[in-house]
Amino acid sequence: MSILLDRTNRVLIQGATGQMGTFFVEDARKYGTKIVAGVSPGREGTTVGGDVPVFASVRTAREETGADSAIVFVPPAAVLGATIEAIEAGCRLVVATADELPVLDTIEIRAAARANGTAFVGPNSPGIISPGKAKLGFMPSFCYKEGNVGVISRSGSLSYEGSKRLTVAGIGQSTVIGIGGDPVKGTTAAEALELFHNDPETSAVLYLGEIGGSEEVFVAEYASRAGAKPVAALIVGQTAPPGKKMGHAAALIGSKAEGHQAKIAMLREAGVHIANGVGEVVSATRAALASHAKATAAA
Amino acid sequence: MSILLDRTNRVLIQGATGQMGTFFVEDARKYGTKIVAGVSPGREGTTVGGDVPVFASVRTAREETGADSAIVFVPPAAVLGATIEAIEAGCRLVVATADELPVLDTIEIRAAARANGTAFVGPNSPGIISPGKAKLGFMPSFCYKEGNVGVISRSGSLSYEGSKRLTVAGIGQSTVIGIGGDPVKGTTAAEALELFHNDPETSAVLYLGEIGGSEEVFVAEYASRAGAKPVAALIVGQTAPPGKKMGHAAALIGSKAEGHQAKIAMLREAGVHIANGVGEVVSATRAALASHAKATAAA
Amino acid sequence: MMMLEHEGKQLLASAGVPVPRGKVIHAGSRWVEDIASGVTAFPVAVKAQVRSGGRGKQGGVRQVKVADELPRVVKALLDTAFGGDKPDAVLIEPWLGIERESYLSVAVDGRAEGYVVMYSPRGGVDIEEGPPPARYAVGAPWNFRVHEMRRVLQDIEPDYQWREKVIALAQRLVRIAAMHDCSTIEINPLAKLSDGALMAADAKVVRDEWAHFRNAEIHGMREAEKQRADTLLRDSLDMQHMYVRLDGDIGLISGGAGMTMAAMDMIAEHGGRPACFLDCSPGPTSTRGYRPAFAMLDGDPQVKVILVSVFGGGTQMQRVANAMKEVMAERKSKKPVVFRLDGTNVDQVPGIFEQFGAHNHARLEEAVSAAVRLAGRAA
Amino acid sequence: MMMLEHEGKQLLASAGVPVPRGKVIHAGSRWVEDIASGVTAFPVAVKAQVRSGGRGKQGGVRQVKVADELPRVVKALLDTAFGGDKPDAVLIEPWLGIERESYLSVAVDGRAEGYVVMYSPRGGVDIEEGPPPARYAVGAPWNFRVHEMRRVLQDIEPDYQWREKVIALAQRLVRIAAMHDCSTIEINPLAKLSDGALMAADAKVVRDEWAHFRNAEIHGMREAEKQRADTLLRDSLDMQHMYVRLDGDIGLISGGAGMTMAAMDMIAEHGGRPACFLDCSPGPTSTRGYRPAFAMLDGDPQVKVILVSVFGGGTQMQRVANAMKEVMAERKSKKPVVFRLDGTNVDQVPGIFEQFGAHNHARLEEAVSAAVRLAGRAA
Repeated sequence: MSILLDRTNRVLIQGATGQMGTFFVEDARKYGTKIVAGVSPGREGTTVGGDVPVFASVRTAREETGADSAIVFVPPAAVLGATIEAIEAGCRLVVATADELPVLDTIEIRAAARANGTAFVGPNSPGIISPGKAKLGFMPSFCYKEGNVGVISRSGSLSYEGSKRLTVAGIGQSTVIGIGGDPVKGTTAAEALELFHNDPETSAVLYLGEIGGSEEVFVAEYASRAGAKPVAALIVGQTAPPGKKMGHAAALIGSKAEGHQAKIAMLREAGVHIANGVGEVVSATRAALASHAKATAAA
Repeated sequence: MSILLDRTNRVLIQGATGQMGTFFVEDARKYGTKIVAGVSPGREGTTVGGDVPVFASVRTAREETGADSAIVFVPPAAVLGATIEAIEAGCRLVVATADELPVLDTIEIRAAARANGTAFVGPNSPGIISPGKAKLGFMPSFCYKEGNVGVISRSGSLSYEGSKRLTVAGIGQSTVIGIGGDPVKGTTAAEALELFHNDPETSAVLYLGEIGGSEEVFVAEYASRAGAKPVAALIVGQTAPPGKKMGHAAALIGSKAEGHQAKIAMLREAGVHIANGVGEVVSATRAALASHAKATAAA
Repeated sequence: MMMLEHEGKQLLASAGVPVPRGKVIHAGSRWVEDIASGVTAFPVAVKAQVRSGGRGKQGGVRQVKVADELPRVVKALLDTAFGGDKPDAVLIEPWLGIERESYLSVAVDGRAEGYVVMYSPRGGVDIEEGPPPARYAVGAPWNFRVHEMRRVLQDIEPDYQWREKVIALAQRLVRIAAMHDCSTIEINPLAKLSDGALMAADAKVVRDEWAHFRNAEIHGMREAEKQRADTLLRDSLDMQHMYVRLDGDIGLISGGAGMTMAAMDMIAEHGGRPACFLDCSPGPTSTRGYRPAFAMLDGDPQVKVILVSVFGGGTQMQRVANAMKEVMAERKSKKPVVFRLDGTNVDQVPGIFEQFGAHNHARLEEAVSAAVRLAGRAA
Repeated sequence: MMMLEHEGKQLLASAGVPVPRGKVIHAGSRWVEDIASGVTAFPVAVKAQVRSGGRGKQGGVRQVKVADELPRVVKALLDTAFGGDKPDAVLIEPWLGIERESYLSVAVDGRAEGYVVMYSPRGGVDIEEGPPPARYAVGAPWNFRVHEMRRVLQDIEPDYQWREKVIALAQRLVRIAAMHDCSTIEINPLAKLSDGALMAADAKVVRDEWAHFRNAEIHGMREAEKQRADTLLRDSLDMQHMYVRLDGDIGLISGGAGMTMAAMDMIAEHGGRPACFLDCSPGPTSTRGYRPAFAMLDGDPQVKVILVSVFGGGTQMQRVANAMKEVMAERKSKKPVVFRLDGTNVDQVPGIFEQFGAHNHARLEEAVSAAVRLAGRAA
C-alpha cells in the first residue's frame, strides 16, 4: 500500500495545455500514472499527450472519464479557483505544486478541502509519489524505489536528495509526500504522519524539515505517542541566521523555539532518530527501521 | 398559532444593560414575553428589570435558563459578533433591530443563520410581535390585536400604522414581522410568506412594501402559486423620485422594475389585493380575508 | 455613497484592476498650468466627474486631439451642469483604442442573499436598452466560484480567452467589494483593447456608508458629503437625518422611511405636494434633534407649511411632544405646523400639546388634509 | 515584507484603528523647515523608522520636550544605524500618556490553519521575557468569533471594558490582515490612555509579497525593495532569486530552499563558511537566469569560490548544464566554480560539461569538500 496515491487514482490535469502540463503528461504516464483527462476551459474537445481528452470543467471531466484526482498547473492568481473547482467537484486528491501563492488563498483552499473531505497536497510542493505505482508531481523518477519508508518533506529538492540516498542504499519508500514550504499547508506533517501510521506497508517515517514554523511540534507529538511508528528526521538550516526568510515563507526563525537547536532537542526528546546533516539521512532511517523490526519482533 | 414567536419562546437579551435593553425588558415583559436572561460580558452576576439574571455569554445563559431566542441591542459595530454568538449557541430565533449595519455584516449573519437553521429577523427592523402572545421588538403594544392576518413589513413605523388600522377595524393579526429596510434581510418576504402559508391560524397576509429592490417579486410569485393564501399589499413611494435613497438602503429606484407602477402592476397581475395608499390598508385586507372565506367555503 | 469616476478607478487600481492612467483636474485648481505640464500624448478623453448617471449622453465625455484645444474643453466641461450640478473635476485619460465594449458589475442583491455579478457581452451607454445581463448569484463573497461563473458565461460569451479574463476580474471585484464595503462596482464599458488586454474604461463605485466605523475613506466621504451641503442641511445631517429634496411646498418632518413615503403619497392623494423626504427617526428625538429640521424647513422659501408625522415604537411620544413644545417656543418663523404623533405613550401627548396650544391629529388623513389646505391658503 | 512603522500605522488608520497623529520626516528631505512648521505640542516621541526589531532597546525612540531640541534629535537618529541600516525616516508623534501597555497581534500560523490572535495583558519591549501570550486560533479569517476570543481572554484580562475593546480591535485586525494580505500585524504596545481609550502606539505589519498581483501597495513595496538593493543584486532579484547574505566565503548557487540550507549546513560541517543563501529555482533555468547570480558573486570580494548545487525535478539538468556552459564562456572572473547537478535528465550532463572542461560531482559531499578546499587555498 501507500498513502493517498496508488495505481487506482485516475488523474485529471488542470491547465493541461500549458508547458508544465504537457511535460507532466508525458513524464507521469511513463511512470505509470493513469492520466485520464485534461481540463482547460475553452480548449475542450482537443487532446494532450496524444490521446488524453481535454474538457471545459472538472465536473465534465469526472463524469466522462471517472477522474478522481487532480493536479493543478495554472498561474498563481488562478490556483484558488482551479483547486476549489476540483475539490467541490468531488476529487479525493488535489495537488497544487505552485509557489508564489498568497497565503490567504491557501487558507481558503484548505478550508474548502476540509469541508469536502478532500486531501489537498501543496502548495509550494513537488507533489506526491508512491514509488512503483504513480506520481503526481515533478520529482525525478529515478530517485525512488518501492519500499516501506514513508517520507515527508517541507522542501522539494531536499526530498529528491533524501529519497535518492535511500534508494541508492537499497531502502525503498511507500510514499514520498512534499507538504510544501509555506506556513499553511494543504496537508500538514501531522496529517501525513497519521496517514503513514495507518498504512500497513509503511514501517518507518523519514521527516525532512527545516528551521522556522512549528510543523516539527507535530512530529515530536506523534513520535512520543504510544505505538507510533519510528521516525527519523533531518532539520536543515543549522547555519541559517535568525530573522531572515530562507527562501520558503515558513523558513524563518521568529523565536528560539523555531531555531535548529530547539527543534533537534525537542525531536530527540520525543525519541526521533536524528540525522546530523543530509549525509546521515540513510543511517538515521536505518536506525528507525531497526527499531521497528525490534518492536515487531517483541510484539 | 403564529410564526416564529409565541408564548413558549424563552428570550435572552444581548446588550441587556444598555438604555434600549432596559426599556425593552420592562415593555416586553408587560406584554407577556418570557424574558429569562440578559447577556452582557463583564456584567455577569447582576440583574436587569429587577430579577432577570445577566450572564457573560449566550452559551451560559442558555445552559442556565433554557433561553432559546435572542434579541440584540448592541452598537452597529458589535451586531455581527453578538448575533453570530446567539446563532452558534443554538438560538432558534435571533432578532437584531439595529440600523446602520454594514450590508456585508448582514450577509455574514444571514449565512451563519442559514448554516445553523436559525430564524434571523432584521436588521433595520422593529422586530416581531405575535399579538396577545409575545413581542420581540419596540412596536407600540396597543396597535395590535390577536387574529388571523399575517403582516410583513419592510418599514417599522408603517407596520405600526398599518397594524393599528387593522386593529381599530377589528381585524387581528397572527404575527407582524418587520423584515427590515436593508437590501439583504435576515428573513425575506419569501420566507415570511412560507411561514404564514404553513401557519393554520393565518388566513391572509398583508404585505407592506416600498419602492426599490426586488422583494415584491417574491410576493407576486407566492400569490400566483396554486393554493396560496390571499395577499393584500401596500407599496409606498409612489411619489418618490428615481435614483434617490429614501431613508432605507433598499428604497431606491434603480431601474423601472423597482418603481411603484411596475411593482403594483406585477402584484395586481398575481392576484394581490392592492391598497392605494395607507388609507386603503383595511379595505384591501378585508378583500383578502373575504377571498379566503370564499375559498374555504368552496373547499 | 457614490464615488467619482477617478476615485473609483483609484480604488480599483489599488487592487490590481487595469485602469487608464489618468490625470485629475479639480475645479478651481490652477488647471491651465497643470494641463500644460501633464498631458503629452493625444488624443485624450476629457471626462466630467459627476455623481449622476447618463453623463455620456449629455456630452460629458469629449475627445481632444491636440494640446491647444485642451484648456478650452476642460473649462467648458467644468462650467457645464450635469444632473443639476457642475463637475467637481475633470479626468483626462488617453483615448483608448477599444476593440470591444462589454459590461461587468458586482452589486449587493437581496435575492442573491449577498453579491450578484452581472455581465453582458455588449456594454456601453445603451446597456439598459439591450437584453438583460447574465446574472451569477454569488451570495456571501467567499462563495465566488470561478467554475460557477464560467458556467453562467459559457453560452453567452464565445471568446474563451476574453471570458477567462472577465471571470478573473469578477473574482477580483467581488473581493474588492467585500474588502472595501462597496455595494456596487460597475464597469461599463469594460474595454477590450486592440492587444486583447482588458481595461476598466469607466467605473461606478458605490460605498456602504454604514461601514464608516471601519473605513477611513468612507468616513471621509460622509464628512465631505456634509461639507458639500449648505449650513442648514448640514446641521440636520449631523443629527443623522435622511433628507431628499422634492419640488413641493409641504415640509414633511417624519419618522421612519416607510411612514415618510406613506405620508408623501397621501399628500399627493390629497392634491398637495411634499417639499421633501425628511426622516428624523435615526437621530435623537429631543429638541436637539428636531431643531435643525425646523431651521432648515423654516429657512426654505419653497416650504409653506410643515407637517410633523411621527409614529413611534422605541421613540416615545411624550419625548417628541416635549421637544416640539421647546422648538415651537424658540422658533421665529410663522409658517404653520400641523402635528400627527402616534405610538408609544401617545396618551401623554394631548396634555403636553395643551401647554403650547397645539393640536394633535388622531389620524394621518386629517393631518395631511389640514396641511394641504394650509399650503393652498398660503399660495 | 515588513512595512515601516508609519506605513503600517497608516494602513491601520485607514481601517479605523486609532493611531497617534504622527509626522514623518524622510532622510534627505529638507527636514529642518518641516519640523519647525509641523510640530507645536510637546513633549513628542521621535522614532527611527527601521525594518529591524529591537529599536527601543537600541535607543531608537527618544523623548523631546522642547522645540529647540527637535532638529538635533532628528538628525542624530537619521545618522544612527540600527541593525546595520540607517533609518529611512523618523516619525514624530505626541508623547502618549500611557496608563497601561498590552500586546495584541494577528499572524498567519500553520497550526491554526490560518490566522492566530495573540494577546498579553502586559506588552512593551520585554514581551518575549514574560509568559507566552494567550492564543486564539482563528483559522480562516471569516471564522473570527467575538465570543470565542472572549472565552480565551476571560481569565487573563479582568478589566472587562478593556477586554471588549481589545476583542473589537482583534476582529478589526483579522479583517485588515485578510483584506490587505498581511501575514503579521503586531501592536506592541497596545496603549491604554489615561481616558481609557485604546491606541496602537507601535505597529509591525508584514505583507504577503505573493499577493502583489492584487495589491498595488505590495507590488510597490516589492519594486522599492529591489530599488534599495545594489545593481548586481537587483538583477538577481529580477530573476526571482532568493538571496540572503551570510558572512562566509563560499558563494552558493543552489536550487530549492531545503537543498540550499542542506548545502549550507554541509559546508559548515566540512569546516567552510557559506557566503550566501542564493536559491535560483524560482527563476528561469537558462543563461538569462544564472548570469546575474554569477555576476553578483563574481563581483563580491568576500566570495572566493562558487559552488553550484542543483537537484532538479521540473528543472531539467541538461538545460542547467547548457546554461552553465554559456555563462562560463562569457565569464571574466577567475574564481573557481564547483558543480554538483543531479535530477531529471542528469545523464545528459557529463556530455555537455565535457565541452567546456567542467566536472560534475556525483555527490554533494564531494562538491562541498572540493569547494571548502578551494576556499582554504584561496585564503
